[in-house]
Formats: sequence, structure tokens, C-alpha cells
Amino acid sequence: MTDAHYGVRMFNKILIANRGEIAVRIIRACKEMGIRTLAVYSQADREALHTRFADGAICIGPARSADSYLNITSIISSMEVADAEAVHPGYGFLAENAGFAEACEKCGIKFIGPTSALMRLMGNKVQAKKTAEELGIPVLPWSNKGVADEKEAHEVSKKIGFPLLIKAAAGGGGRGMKLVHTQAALSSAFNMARMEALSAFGDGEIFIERFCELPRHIEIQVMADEHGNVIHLGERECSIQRRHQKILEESPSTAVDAKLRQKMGEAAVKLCKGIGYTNAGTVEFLLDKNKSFYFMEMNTRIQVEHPVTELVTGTDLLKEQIRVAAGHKLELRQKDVRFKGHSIECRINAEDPKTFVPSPGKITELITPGGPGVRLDSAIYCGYTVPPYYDNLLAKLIVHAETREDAIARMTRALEEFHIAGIKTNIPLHLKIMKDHDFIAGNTDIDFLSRFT
Amino acid sequence: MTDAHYGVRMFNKILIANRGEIAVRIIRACKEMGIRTLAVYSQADREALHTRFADGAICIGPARSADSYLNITSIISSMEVADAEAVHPGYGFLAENAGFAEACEKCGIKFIGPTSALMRLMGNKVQAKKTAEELGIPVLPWSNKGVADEKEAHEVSKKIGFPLLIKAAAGGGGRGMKLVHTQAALSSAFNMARMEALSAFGDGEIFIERFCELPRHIEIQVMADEHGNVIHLGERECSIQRRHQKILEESPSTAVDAKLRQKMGEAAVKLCKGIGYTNAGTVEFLLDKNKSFYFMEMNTRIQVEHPVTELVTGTDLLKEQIRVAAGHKLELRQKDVRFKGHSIECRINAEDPKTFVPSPGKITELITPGGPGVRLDSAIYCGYTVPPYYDNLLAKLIVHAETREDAIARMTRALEEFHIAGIKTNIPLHLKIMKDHDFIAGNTDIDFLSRFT
Amino acid sequence: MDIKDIKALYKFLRDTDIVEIDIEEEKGKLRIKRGCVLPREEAAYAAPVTAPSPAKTVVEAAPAKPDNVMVVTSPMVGTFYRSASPEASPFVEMGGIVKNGQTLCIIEAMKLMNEVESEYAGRIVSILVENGQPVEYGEPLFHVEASK
Amino acid sequence: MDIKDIKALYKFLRDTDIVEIDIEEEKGKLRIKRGCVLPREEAAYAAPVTAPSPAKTVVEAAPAKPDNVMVVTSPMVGTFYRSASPEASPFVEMGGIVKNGQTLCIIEAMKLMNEVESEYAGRIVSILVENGQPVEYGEPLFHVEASK
Repeated sequence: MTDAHYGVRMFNKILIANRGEIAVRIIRACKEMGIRTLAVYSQADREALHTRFADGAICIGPARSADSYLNITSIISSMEVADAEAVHPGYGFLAENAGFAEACEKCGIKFIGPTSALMRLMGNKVQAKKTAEELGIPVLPWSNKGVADEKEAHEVSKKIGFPLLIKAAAGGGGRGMKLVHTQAALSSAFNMARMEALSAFGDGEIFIERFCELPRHIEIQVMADEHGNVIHLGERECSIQRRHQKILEESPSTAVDAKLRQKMGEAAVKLCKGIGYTNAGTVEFLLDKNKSFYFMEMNTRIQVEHPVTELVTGTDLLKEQIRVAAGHKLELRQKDVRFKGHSIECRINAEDPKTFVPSPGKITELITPGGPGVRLDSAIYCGYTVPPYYDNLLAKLIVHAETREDAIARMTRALEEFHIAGIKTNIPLHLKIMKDHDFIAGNTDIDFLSRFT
Repeated sequence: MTDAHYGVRMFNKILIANRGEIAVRIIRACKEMGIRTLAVYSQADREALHTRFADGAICIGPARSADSYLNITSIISSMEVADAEAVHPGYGFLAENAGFAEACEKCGIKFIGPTSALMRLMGNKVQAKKTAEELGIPVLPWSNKGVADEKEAHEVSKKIGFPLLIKAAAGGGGRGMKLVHTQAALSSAFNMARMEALSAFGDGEIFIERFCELPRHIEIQVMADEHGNVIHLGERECSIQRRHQKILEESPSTAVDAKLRQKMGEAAVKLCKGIGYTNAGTVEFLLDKNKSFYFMEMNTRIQVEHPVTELVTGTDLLKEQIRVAAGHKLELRQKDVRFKGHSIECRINAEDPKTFVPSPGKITELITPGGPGVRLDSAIYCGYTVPPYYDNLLAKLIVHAETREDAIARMTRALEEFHIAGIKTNIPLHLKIMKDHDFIAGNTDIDFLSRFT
Repeated sequence: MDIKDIKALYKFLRDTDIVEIDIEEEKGKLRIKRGCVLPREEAAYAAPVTAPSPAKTVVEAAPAKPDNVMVVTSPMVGTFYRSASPEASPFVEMGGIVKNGQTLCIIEAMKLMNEVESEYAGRIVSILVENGQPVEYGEPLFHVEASK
Repeated sequence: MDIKDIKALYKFLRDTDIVEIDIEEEKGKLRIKRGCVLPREEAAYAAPVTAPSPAKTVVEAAPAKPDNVMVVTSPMVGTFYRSASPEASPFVEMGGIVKNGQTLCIIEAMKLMNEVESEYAGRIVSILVENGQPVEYGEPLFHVEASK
């Protein structure tokens, strides 16, 4: 089959190796492109929307993720059995598992994402940071390599100063981090970090970097084809986090102007070109109070929060991922990327809005918001039982409006319309954020939510 | 209260004199503008979404429309009692009732729409047509005034020729029309039409015009402020109708290019300027096979299908209506109106998709479509009972995409996702249209659906 | 905000002409709207006081209505008046005996005074709306204990 | 498309290695997908055949399974083979007696051959999947009537 837009080859069938809203999102993109979809599901997800919406569905294992959505053998076998040409991993699960990407490469299945080699390079935070630094992208002062022992840690600390952060090379998203304020605390923190990294990631490699006080978390969306073209699609402001879990994202950031956007975008593109990156990716930066930015890590997958970028740039990142994976050239050139209006995404989680305890169970009443400028990427319906086995993201409520003020007003009314009974959700928390003076003023940093709740 | 955007006065509270999806749409606009909303509802609509979403709600009568949503006294009294400054009539019910607009004017309530005098002028099709003709806007050859008796009808027919249409001056939307092919049939058709008009509209005024074979129904959206500024927002293709009821609309029309759009738009603006029109309005044209267009009538209200215009122009017509009614100048100038992409709206009705018999009742299962480029303007939820007393529009599913081809693909997948159980809907009919070769090729006229079903 | 506070607030409101009140606190939001009685609760002898979700609360202010107590409801939206003019005495008083067809009150709608007549003969046992307060269609105005 | 047509179609499909069939006609769409059994229906002795909404139809091809008939399900996604190689004879035949731990079939996944052993001793009363057909996790493969 050929894609009508290009006359170039397109996949006949794609397996979606994920569940929840992102699996639904991928199915939507495929359907609109005329590509057949194959869902895989665990025994707990027989009634899930991705299982219902796909053209075909294969049960790959019991509820436990390790036996189903992380079961590489089952997933590759499903592709062979159902004759799927490509796999989209979504985010989470196998999306950043280089071993899975490699297995696909060996079986002649197209993994919709970068190569396994690129995933390994960026998956190791020491390698990633070193690579960025060598390409001239600003990084926070750091140990410049893995730190072997306490002694080396003390030497590094003299160069960097306190407070400093001890991090696991195999970590990411904030996992396996230790903040150290004094020389006295360094040794024990270092040893604890190494032990934790070893048990959590099976890799005890540790590095040290300067701690940046109250930064913003700003990330740049990039898209690269297999012909050497790379573009960026502006930034996302992701500072509103709870324990390194983002709960609200927006684009543009109130801290980024056109000039800074261009600088950060160019840094992200330089990194991608330097490593020969392909497909969608996100380059994460910290932005300090002086508007200096530092490379943190790169996520080699589509992000949960990709819709805010889609709404301000008018692109479809999922379709672009698929096109690029099929060998197409990028549709857009950098000079054609336009930013229009303001977009906010609220992650609607099944959890107590105060204690954050997950709240799985049956949805007994549901009114979803709609109307102009409202997009809902959801995996729920009235009568659906949210299983307790997976993450608690129910839906992403995304709005687009001309100005940030209008977007906040729109999000507020959409959140007020959103009614879910039977389980608890964090809708009240989002409503509280929408009415918060600091949020309205655009004064957010990664401690926003801890001061706020 | 002042509108942050302008520093000009804005209403504190608006009463929404309607129900269903349009009432919800108006409430959404008000909420985003910081205006308090007052719903009115019949005893059959206590559980309706507009009753639930508004800041306040007043029961104005029993289920029957004549006693509730058409009950002018109750509605005006509700405004006095709850201190609402303005009323939005939506479409249908009192939206084109000049008497209601006049009562509002007398009570010092702002009717969000044109003046009662303008509504009367355009409400009489003979007056409207005469006015348009005098302003130099093309009309089909016609009797140039009301036709008093059979004798006059025969004289007119000699000038116009057959086939011809006999119409009621007080009609509209196709009601009270007779198609006459021969001289022999003229007398009886004329007398029947007059009798029908008298009994249906309480006004026996009749006129005659040439019949146009298989035209397209193209309408131009206009918006006028109270300072003499008028703009048009392009066309909507509304040819897919069943018994003069539109069921699917799109913008742009496959039959209208930029040049024709400009010509038709200028004609619509000329009419509005000529009569001193204010607020939102729609100028309806017939477009014949030679791309000649003829003024048909003007609708002095917001239309069901306004969202397709909003999506291709990036405007919010409801908010603009409210701003203009509060005395603001139009935000946009004609030269700033841009048309981007393609939009299609499907009206989802509670009816048998083959027999068109209405299907009220309880919605027992509901999965609503979402994801990128999908807008749902709906008044239903799972567990809601669709009452049998009102029209059967459940929801408007609207998509926006870069091209018409992409919009059709998007609408198809959205319709496939849309699952309503407990009542019958016309979703299968819409899916059939999306797969129809003539529709895909853009070959639609007002007989499309009759040939199709 | 607990049920006692809501009851106290409601008691206060009953003696005023406040129709609706919105309270937003750190702990949550409360909206009380008076004058709207659901038909299935018409027999409940009380105007509902509701706090919107997440914590829906309905306060029932009085015990269930006996079978021989009839409800006179408002035939229209408007303002309820107990007398023909501010100076005049009320058409009926609590405990008063009324005849079928006797004027009970006036509903003013669009500057017009509409008399509401009793469809029952009996004794007025409750006057459910304060003088000068707005009423909606179908809203209970009086309870009349029918004569046997 | 009525129930008899669907049953006939299903009968045809059972004898082939077709996994999924989509039929689009003027009257509607029918999709039949084999190999997916809902857990609560595992005991129903049949693979479900479903036509997607609006007209959901489930064809039950066989009567309810007696209590002493055990179901052997697939432990993984893969391709079902009844013998070790195309030339070899099947591990088990209809009506054959099997021991606990005896190899019943092979599931090929990612070029690896995985033997499936019986957890029951008894007689093979149904072979639910055709040789060479794909199976999903948990899909019933055999019915074994347990020895008493």
C-alpha cells in the first residue's frame, strides 16, 4: 500500500504495543492513515478501549505487565502471527527498551522510534550528557564520567561545590537521585545511591552534577527523518510535577520567548544531528532563574504531553512518527513551523486529589467535556472498570485558545464539566491549580506543586 | 463588569432561552468569558446538561414547548427575577420570533441577535427578497411582490415560465413550498399553498419564483457589530438535506473557489450593510450548475452548523455574538479572515437510520469519539433519557483537518468510535455517506440524500 | 462545612430574600439555591438545599406530608406576593381557612399581577415561600389541609 | 446477514486457517475473528464469533462443557502445531489417552518450539485449534476428560 500523500510505501498493519489512552491515540492515527491496527492486551484489558477500537486484538498474557505488556516474546510472536509490519511502542512499557527495539530489528519488524543503538546511547545518562557536552550543548557542571567510589566523589565535589546531585546513569525521570548539601553527607549518600541504582536498574553506575535551585523543566520536541532532516517544534513547560511525575503541561512556556525558543530548539536539533537521531524525541532542559538552560536527558519516544505541541503547531506527531518510520521525508521544514495560540494539558488520574492514593474501580457516571477548543484523549467510558495493575492516567484533557488567559478559562470550564463518579480523580486538584495566583501569573517551577498542596 | 479583552462593558448574567446542545454551547462561551449563566428548563429537562451546567436554573413550565421554551412571559419573568441582563435565544424556539425580541427591547433586556425590526424584515420572504433585489443582489426571477390571486399567478407564470415554485412569505427552511410543472396545475397549487400558509403561519401571503434544478445550498456566515462593521466568514455547504433538514455540513464547499467565495461574501455583506444588520446572521444562496448564485433568505440567528465556520476560520462565533451585543466592535476585519483546512459536521440524531422515525429513550451505553481534530458539541451522557418532546438532535460531531480527504478519514474513524446504545441513531447513515463515491468526489446537491437512501 | 452549618445557613436564608448563595472555601464549594423543588420531592414538605458535587447534601427541613395535605404550586415564573399591595393585609394567614377558588397570593410576572386561587377547601398549614421572593414554575407555595 | 449465515460461515472458517474475516455488504458489516475467548466464557466450549455492533452476535457452537472436562490453554502467543515436524505424526489424537506431563502440542513463538504438556490425565475429547493456526495467550487448545 502507498500513502496517498506521498506515493511512498506505507505500512499495511501496525501492532500497538501499549494500552490506555496512548494506544487509542495510535489507533486513531493509523485509522486516519488507512493502516490496519493490531492491539495486544492483557487478560485485565479485554474491555479496554484499545482492545475494542483496533481492527484486531490478541491477548498476550495475564494482567501483570511483566507477563503481558512487557512480554517481548509474546509481542513479537503476535506480529509474526498476525503479519504486522511495524510496532508502535507508545510511551512507558517497552518504549525505551533497547532490547525490544533490537529484537524487532533482528526479526525484520520496523520499530517506530529510533534505532536500538540510539536508545542505548541516550538511555545511559552519563553517555548522553557526555555526548551533549562534546557537541557544545550547555550542561550543568558534573563529574564528566561515572564516579567509581567515595574518594572520586569527594574529588568531584570540590570542583562542583554543594549542594550537588548524585544520579544513576541508568535512571531517568528523577528516579535514583540524591541531593547532598554537605561534605559530611556525601559518602553515605553516594553509597546509598549506588546500591539503589544497582537494585533498581541492575546498573550501579553513578555520576554527580551541580544542583540547580528551583529550575523550570522545559523540554523541546524534535522530529527527525531517516534522510538527515531534523526540526524542533518548540517547547513544553512541564514544571508542575509531583515526585517527578508531570501532571500539567503547557506550550508555550511563560518563561520562554521567541529568542530563547530558537536557542533551545537549535541546541536540541544540534544534539539530534550530532547523534544521527531519527523519529520523535524530546530533549529535556533545566531552565534556571537567569534563563540559562542545561541539557538534562533525552527521551527517545513520544511523550504523554505531545498534544500540547500538536495544538500550537498544527501538526500530528503520531502520523509523522509513522510516516518517518516508513522512510518518508519530514513534511515540515523548520522555517514552516508556526506557533499559534496557547495549549494546556491536564492529566486526569484515578487518584485521591489530596493523598494521591490510586483509585481504581468502576466508573459509574461519566460526563466528558466538549465544545470548542477542547480535545480529550481518553481510554475510559461509562461502565468501564479501571484495572489496578497499570498506571492511573485515565484521560488527558487538552485545550487550545488564542491566549494563555483564554486557555486557562477554557480549561477551567472543561474541568468543571468533567464528571466522573465511582472512582476518585485529581480533577479538583487541577481546578485548584487553574485558580492559583502563581499559576495564573505563570510563576511555576518544579517545586510549584509541593508549595501548593 | 468589564471584559478584560476590551475594557468595554460586558454582561453580568445571560439567560439561555434554549435547551440541548446549543444551550450547552452558549453556557460554555459565557463561562469562558466570565459571565454568569441562567438556564431555563421544562419539567422534562431537569436532568438535561444545560440545566446541570448553568450557574443557575429556573423551571419555566411543563414539557410541552409552547408552555415552556416558547413561553415568553415565563422567560422574561425569569430574567427579571434572576436579574439577567441579556438573553441568548440559540436557534429554533424563540430565536426568530420578532415578538420575543420586541418584548425584550421593551423590558430593557438585551436580545443577543438583531433588532425585532430586522427580524421582521428578513422574516417576511417577500420583503427580504425585494430588499436583496433592490440592493443589486442576484435573485431568481420571481413575482416581485406577493401574488394576490390565481389570475395574478397566471400572469406571473407567463413571465417566469415553468417549472416554478410557489412559496409562503412567512415560510422558510422549505416549509410551505409547492413545485408546479404545468399551467394546468397552477391554480389548484396556488390555492392549496395559500391555505396551507394561512393555517401554518397565520399569514396567507404567497409569492412565486423560478425553480432551480438540482442546486447546491450554500450559505454565507456574516457577523456585524453595532458600529456599522460587517464581515463574512466564508461559506458552508449544506446540500445534504432530508426534507429540507440539513444533516451534514462542511466548509469550504467543493463548488466554491476563492473568487466565488469573495463574490458571494461581498453580496452577503452588501445585504447586511444595506439593512443595517447587527450580530450573527446567515445569508442563504442557491448555487446552480453554472456557478450562478441567487439569494434565497436570511437567517437572523446563529445556525446549528456554525462550528464548521469556527474551525476553518479560528473564530468563536458565540463569543463574538455576545461581545457585539454588549456594544463591542468586531475583533476581525475582513482582510484578517483566513480560511484554514477543512471541516465537516455530522448531526447525530436520535432516529432510525433507515426510516428516520425518532428514537427517544434512555442512553444505556455511550462511548464518545475524541483525539486530535475532533470536536463534540453534545447534550447527552450515559444514563440520560432523551425526552420525546423536542427535536432529535443529540450531538454534533465536527472534525477539522488539513484537507477534505483527511477530514473524511477523520470523520469516518470518529463515527466508528461513536457508540450509543439504548436508542437508535443516524450514525450508520453518516458512515455510509462518508464511504459514498459521490460524496468523496464532492458531487452533492440538494437531492443527494434522496438518491442515496 | 458540615450539615449543621448548612442548616444554620439555610435558616438564615429563609428569613431573607436571598435566592442563591455561592460559597467558595479552601475546603470546597457550596452553592445553595432556593425555590427549586424536584417533582419527585414535592411531597417532601421542604425546599431542597443542595451543595453541588463532590458532596451532595439534601436537607429535609420537615417530616413527610400527610395524604390529606394538598400542595398549591406556582403556575408561572415570577415574584410571589402575599398581599395585593405593600399596605394591604395578606390574602391568607397560617392556620386560616380557605375556600375553593379563594385567592391565596399574587405572582407578578412581567409587571402583571396574577392571582393564584386555591383549588382546595381547607386550612393553610404551611406557607412555603416568603413575601417578595421569586418562584419558578411548579414550585410549591402553600400546603392546604383539605377539609373532610 | 442472519444467524444461519453466520453459523455456516463459522463452520467453514473452523476448517480453515483463516483467523479473521471482514465482510462488508450493503446491509452491514460483519467481522469474525477467531481465537479470542473471554475468560468468563472459557467454559463455554466454543470460540466466540462476533459481528461488531450494531448487531452483536455470539454463536455458540457446542453444548456446555461437563465438570470433569478440563481445558488446556495456550501459555503464550504463537503458532499451534500438533506434531514435532511436518512429517511426524501428531502428539495426540482425538479420543487418545494422555498422562499428566505428556506433550500435547507445540507452540512456536519467535522461531522457538515450546512444548505444551498436559496437566491432567485423561482422554482428549476436543482439539480446538487446527494445525498451523495462530493462538493467543489463554486460548483453549484441548479438552481433556479427566480420568476418575
